[in-house]
Amino acid sequence: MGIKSDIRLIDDNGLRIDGRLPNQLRPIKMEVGVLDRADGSAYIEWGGNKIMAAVYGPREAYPKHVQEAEKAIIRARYSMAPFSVDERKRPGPDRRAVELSKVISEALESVIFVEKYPRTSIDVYIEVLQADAGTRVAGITAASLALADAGIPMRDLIVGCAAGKIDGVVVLDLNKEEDNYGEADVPMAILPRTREIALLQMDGDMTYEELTGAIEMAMEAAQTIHKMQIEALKRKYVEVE
Amino acid sequence: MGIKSDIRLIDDNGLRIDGRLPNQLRPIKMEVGVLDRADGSAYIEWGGNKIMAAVYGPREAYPKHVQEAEKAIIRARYSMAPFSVDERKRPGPDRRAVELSKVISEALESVIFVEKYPRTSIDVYIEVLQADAGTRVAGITAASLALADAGIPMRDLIVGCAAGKIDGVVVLDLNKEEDNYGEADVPMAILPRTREIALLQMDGDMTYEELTGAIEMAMEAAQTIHKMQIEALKRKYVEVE
Amino acid sequence: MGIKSDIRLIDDNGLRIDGRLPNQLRPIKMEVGVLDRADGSAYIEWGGNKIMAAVYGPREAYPKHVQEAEKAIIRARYSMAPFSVDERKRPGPDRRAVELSKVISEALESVIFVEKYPRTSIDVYIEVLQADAGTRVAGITAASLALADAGIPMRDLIVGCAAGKIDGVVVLDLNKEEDNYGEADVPMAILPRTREIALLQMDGDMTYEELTGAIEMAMEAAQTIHKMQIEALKRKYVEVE
Amino acid sequence: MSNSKFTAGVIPEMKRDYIHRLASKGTRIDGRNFDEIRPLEIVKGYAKRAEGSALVRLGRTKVLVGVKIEVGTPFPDTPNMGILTTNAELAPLASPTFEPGPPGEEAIELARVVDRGIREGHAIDLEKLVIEEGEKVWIVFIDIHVLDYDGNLFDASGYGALAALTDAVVPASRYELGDDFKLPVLHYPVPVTFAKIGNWIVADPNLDEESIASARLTVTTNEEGHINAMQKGLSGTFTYEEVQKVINMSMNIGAKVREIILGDSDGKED
Amino acid sequence: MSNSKFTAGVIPEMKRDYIHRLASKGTRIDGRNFDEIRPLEIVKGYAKRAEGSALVRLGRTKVLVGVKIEVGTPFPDTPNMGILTTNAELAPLASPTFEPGPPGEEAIELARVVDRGIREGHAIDLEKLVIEEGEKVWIVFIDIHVLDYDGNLFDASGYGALAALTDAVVPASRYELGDDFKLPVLHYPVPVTFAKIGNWIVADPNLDEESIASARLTVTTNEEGHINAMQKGLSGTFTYEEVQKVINMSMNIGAKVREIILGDSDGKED
Amino acid sequence: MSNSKFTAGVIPEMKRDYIHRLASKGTRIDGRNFDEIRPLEIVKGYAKRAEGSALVRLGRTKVLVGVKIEVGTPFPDTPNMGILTTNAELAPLASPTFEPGPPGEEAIELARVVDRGIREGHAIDLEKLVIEEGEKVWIVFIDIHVLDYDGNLFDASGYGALAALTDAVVPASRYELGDDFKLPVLHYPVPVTFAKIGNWIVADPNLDEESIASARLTVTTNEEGHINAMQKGLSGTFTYEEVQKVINMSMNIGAKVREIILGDSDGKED
Repeated sequence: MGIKSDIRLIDDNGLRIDGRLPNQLRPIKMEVGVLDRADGSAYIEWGGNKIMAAVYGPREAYPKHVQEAEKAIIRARYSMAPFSVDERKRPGPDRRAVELSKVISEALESVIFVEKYPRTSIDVYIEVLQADAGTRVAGITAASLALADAGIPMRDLIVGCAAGKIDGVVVLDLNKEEDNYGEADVPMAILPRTREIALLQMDGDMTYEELTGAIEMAMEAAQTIHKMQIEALKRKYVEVE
Repeated sequence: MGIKSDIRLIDDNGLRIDGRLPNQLRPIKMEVGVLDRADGSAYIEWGGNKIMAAVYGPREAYPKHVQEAEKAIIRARYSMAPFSVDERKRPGPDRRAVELSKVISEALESVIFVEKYPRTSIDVYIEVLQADAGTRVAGITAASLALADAGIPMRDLIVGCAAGKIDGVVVLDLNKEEDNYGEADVPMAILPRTREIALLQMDGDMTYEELTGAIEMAMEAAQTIHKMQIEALKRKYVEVE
Repeated sequence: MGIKSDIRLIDDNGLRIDGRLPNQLRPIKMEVGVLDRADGSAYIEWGGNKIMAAVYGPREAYPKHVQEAEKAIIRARYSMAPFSVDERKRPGPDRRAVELSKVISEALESVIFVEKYPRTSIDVYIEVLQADAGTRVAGITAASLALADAGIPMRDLIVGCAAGKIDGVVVLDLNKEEDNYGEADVPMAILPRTREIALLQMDGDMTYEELTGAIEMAMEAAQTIHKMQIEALKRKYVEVE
Repeated sequence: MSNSKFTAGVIPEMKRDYIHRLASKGTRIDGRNFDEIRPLEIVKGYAKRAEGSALVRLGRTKVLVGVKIEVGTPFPDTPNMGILTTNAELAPLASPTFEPGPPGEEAIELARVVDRGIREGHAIDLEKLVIEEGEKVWIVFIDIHVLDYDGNLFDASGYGALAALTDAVVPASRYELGDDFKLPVLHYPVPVTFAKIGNWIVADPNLDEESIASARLTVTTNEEGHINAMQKGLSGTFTYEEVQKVINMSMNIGAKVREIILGDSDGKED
Repeated sequence: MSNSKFTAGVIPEMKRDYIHRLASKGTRIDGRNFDEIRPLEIVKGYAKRAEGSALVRLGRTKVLVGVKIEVGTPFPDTPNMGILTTNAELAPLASPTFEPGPPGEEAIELARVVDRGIREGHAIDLEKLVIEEGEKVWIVFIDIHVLDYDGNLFDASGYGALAALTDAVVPASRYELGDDFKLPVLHYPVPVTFAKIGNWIVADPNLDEESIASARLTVTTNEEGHINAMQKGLSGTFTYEEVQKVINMSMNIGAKVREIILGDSDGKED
Repeated sequence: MSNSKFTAGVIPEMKRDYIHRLASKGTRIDGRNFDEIRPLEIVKGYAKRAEGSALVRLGRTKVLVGVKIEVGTPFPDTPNMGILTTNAELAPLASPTFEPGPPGEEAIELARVVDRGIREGHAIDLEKLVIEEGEKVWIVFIDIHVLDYDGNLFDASGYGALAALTDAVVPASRYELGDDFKLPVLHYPVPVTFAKIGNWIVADPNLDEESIASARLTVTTNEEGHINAMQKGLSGTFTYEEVQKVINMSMNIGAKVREIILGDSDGKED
């Protein structure tokens, strides 16, 4: 966060540079079952993000020494295409991708009935094809749909959403400029039914009131995003069945 | 191919810069059984190329997961010594070496009775000690002898040979300058008895007539090279036995 | 060795730049059992060196293919912290560390009754936290204590010590300046009881007389260092038991 | 999704027999003629942060190719030329057999065969990509991202690479080097790949066909009917007559594909 | 040494029950209160070849953090700022479960969480670390070296990093760039980590507690009571109320820890 | 080829007994005396694209060493010296036990021991390899390529390295830096390696002897009889008297080897 600049991120009318209100999401479009080879897949467009998620498994975990006797292991892999960002990203996971893959894996595990599939892996691949800010939460939202598409039993459809602070104001769902020049970002993953928090990161500078305000804002928005997920699943399965 | 230059590669008499006719091979020298530890080995000098090939196997394939239940796997590894070229090559396989190793492995497999040795590997190591152009086809020719020396049953002695185009003329067996400044190169591997084509690559710019002319030229020359292979094997085994 | 310079390493009174006599050791401080998780551990301060050693094992050797049916394998790993030297060292073993790890492993194996623990590994980790010269011999001395602390049966407490040549004089235990600007270094590891030599390296320029003089000097000093080892073990075990 | 996948390794003997039986009747598992490629759809401009891009659907195979263009130093032996570099990632989301990690030999061969076609076919006018001779040139990165693998990655990737190049704009203004300009494209080399199945040769093999093929041959030809690159693969062999036939077919098919690549709508997504 | 180690993986069910039973009585396996951290001891200046360093003992967890400062080139997008880079090594001497080799995901997460606190909390005044704008700046390397692992590396490493920075001197004279000067430290961000065990939340979990925890939350706060970084881990979840509580506790505990870090003796070893 | 190979690992107990029995009678498995090395043959100038090279046959061990010389930047602490760098590859064609991949600890030790002899023995006059002080110097790459492994790589490689250096020409004209000139060689350090077998010590162990040796000692001496490098290996030990004896023998053998290296025909292949 926080490259210093003179850029005003909120105008005199309280609107953001892309015209949104503080608690307004960017446009989101979801589609389920977009890939043929994967056991489950989904595609999401969220603002300027274009992300594909695919699920393979449950399948025998390989190499064998990673198998767990009592449960499936969840292995999410977050990856950015080299051309998904302005400056070409070298192929292969960087340290940021390794960290995100880890926290996304842990967040997804919170909803999956892993004890049903001992010695297996459930592999979740999140490919960022075009990146705006908020790729990890958009990726989780798509991964959740891909898991459902693969028929993995889950106790809830997990939702990703971020809030943050720009020009001193708590706002929902930062875009790229807001992420670059803003003051704080709070990416979250939420179980919409129980409102449990499965992923929570934060960087920047916030008071207690700002931070809890941001968390509440993201939790509200998660309900909206959850409805879109349900709609996307219906579109797929009502058409098919 | 194709660094532009004013260099004339064919003179007024139709001769090439090393004095060869268009369909003439460079001098070739082969020797079988040059290494002590390998199960089979051969050495080839072909123009300015000096290449050693060694074969180990059939031996239990390792690691186990690469084993195939029905056949031996053929693993050729093409490698250039750091000092084999003008500008020192960093040790370890580069992308070109990985590709060449793959197509050479596939070409060699075409003649080996792999189904005789399930669960084994036959490892073929091709070490370029001094490089002129045409290392891959010289390497295949040597590898073929090393396989024979190792007693691996084969349906033919595979032969490598290249043709190409320089100064608009289809020629056999490009040397280094011709490769650098010429217009096309067509490396091939041929089964001399049946005239089957086991390896075929091409890069440059050729018409249909030029390309088929080059392929025919290389196929003819393969018969000549094959005779040298037989001679080299006789020298080894007549002397020994 | 041997950056040329005008630095005088021995003054008119025959004293070295840190005031030592030619055959005098730097101050040495040892402590046994300094880590909680390791099976055995030791800490050594030797001149400006601060080094920690830890031992894990005998434990089942992993991966399985490294196991030996008749004996334990000894795997020492010598490692320098990035901040242990003036110019930050990139994390991960460099070629020097790989070589030292190998010769230290071999030296330690000479005193361990490896045949008692087939199929196991005994892993010895030597971490240089602050480096002066002589880290490998200080590391071996600490590793030896850590092995004893772990209860590994040994036929002797191996001791590391170096000698060398500076300003034409054979001296004991070179410090950093002496190592940089001196003429030769002879790191050794010695079995104090039998005076066997388990590690011996040398680099620089020495006559036969100088070299044998240096070896003798280090062998004598090893007896002194051995006494300190015994004291350190007593401090630990007398206090505890 | 994906109920009954007829994948490689699953009852291959039965599949082989079935495909051979179809071939003996002159047809293929998906009803195509031997020299017929699968439906080809190309969406240019799909990835907006790329300087050029194309999403290719060749049957059920999906490949996204992105082109990035940056400033760099030329190679010492070609001071007056820009740089082309091609990379392929077999992303593990595209197939159960693709594994995460650095590119293996399949990905490297794929990238190099696509690169060879583009480079030897002089698709890009590299001499127009010099900013300051010997000092500063444009580097063109072609990144092939496989999304769904149902066979014949060579062609899908080759089409995507050429389409993305024709879509690409050199971002000169971002580097304060004048106005942006279309990447100068000189030629339109197009690969066509054939598989040998029994004694039959089929164009654009799908995954089922690939899994039982004995040999593979890719021929890249340009709009003048010249051949720029070839790559034979797998452990089977071709006769000389088969090679002649394949080259001829590659020119015919290549010409049709070239029209699709060049004629496709620009920057619109389906 | 180390007679009865109650390590992770050993009879975990029994351990889980035991720790839960204690928690239901309001206490912990080592007798602490839920919001009580283990004894914390910090020795600054431990590693003399480092520009700054601190040896941290948090209970039986031991971490040595060293700071090296060198001259380098700034990033193109921040020509007027020095560079901060943080690295963690889980040295295999610290635990039977740590293996030699390049940093795994645990080490990378550790380094990044510590880095995030230092960076977002503006611990270092990076703008004071410019030698020549756009050309030459100071690079600050924070290297976390774990020596003995008994749980909660985030906090031990974060405390060590902050302490080592307050200990650090920029070695300008070595580079003939004037006199050495204290590394300019602006703020004092301090992480506090909590584990969720059953329905209880405990601060500064030790290894036994970590091994049975369902979720983990680290909150980094500064001397003004602002929050600079958070990281939730493990596959369990938190309620919103739990998060609020954790943030509050992190401020209280963080304030006490900050005093220990700042008040500690300088350059003396125990 | 290679009918009955008496390789490492095959019936080692029998082999050990046999070699010990021979040693007790004062002889060795190939009939040599304890202080006798195998037939040594050196072909300089073997690899024509190298600036210098030598093919060494030491018994049935074959090593090819190539020297490449390029222009580069000196190290900051030695602005007025060229750079020497030594690398060894245990090519998998040389032995069934060598595997492809980055150099392992054996290859690294081999390269470093050869390097130490050349460097500490001042074989190359690095001060004559400066083109522009602090800016441009010659880098000498010694690449050791093992072709056939029948024991004692240290000596075969060390002889090859010294021979290749004496064969080497600095390619100044290629860089437009004046006329080519012979690489300036100052001294002739030569390693000799001994193995301890039972209580006997033998020079130049072959593979069979290596496989049952308890300890190994390499001593590099120069033409003045000075010692420049030593390396002890394996898990056995030496007494002080044994070390003295080994050093003495290494000087005698080294002197003879030096004659072979320097006297060998130049640039002609056998």
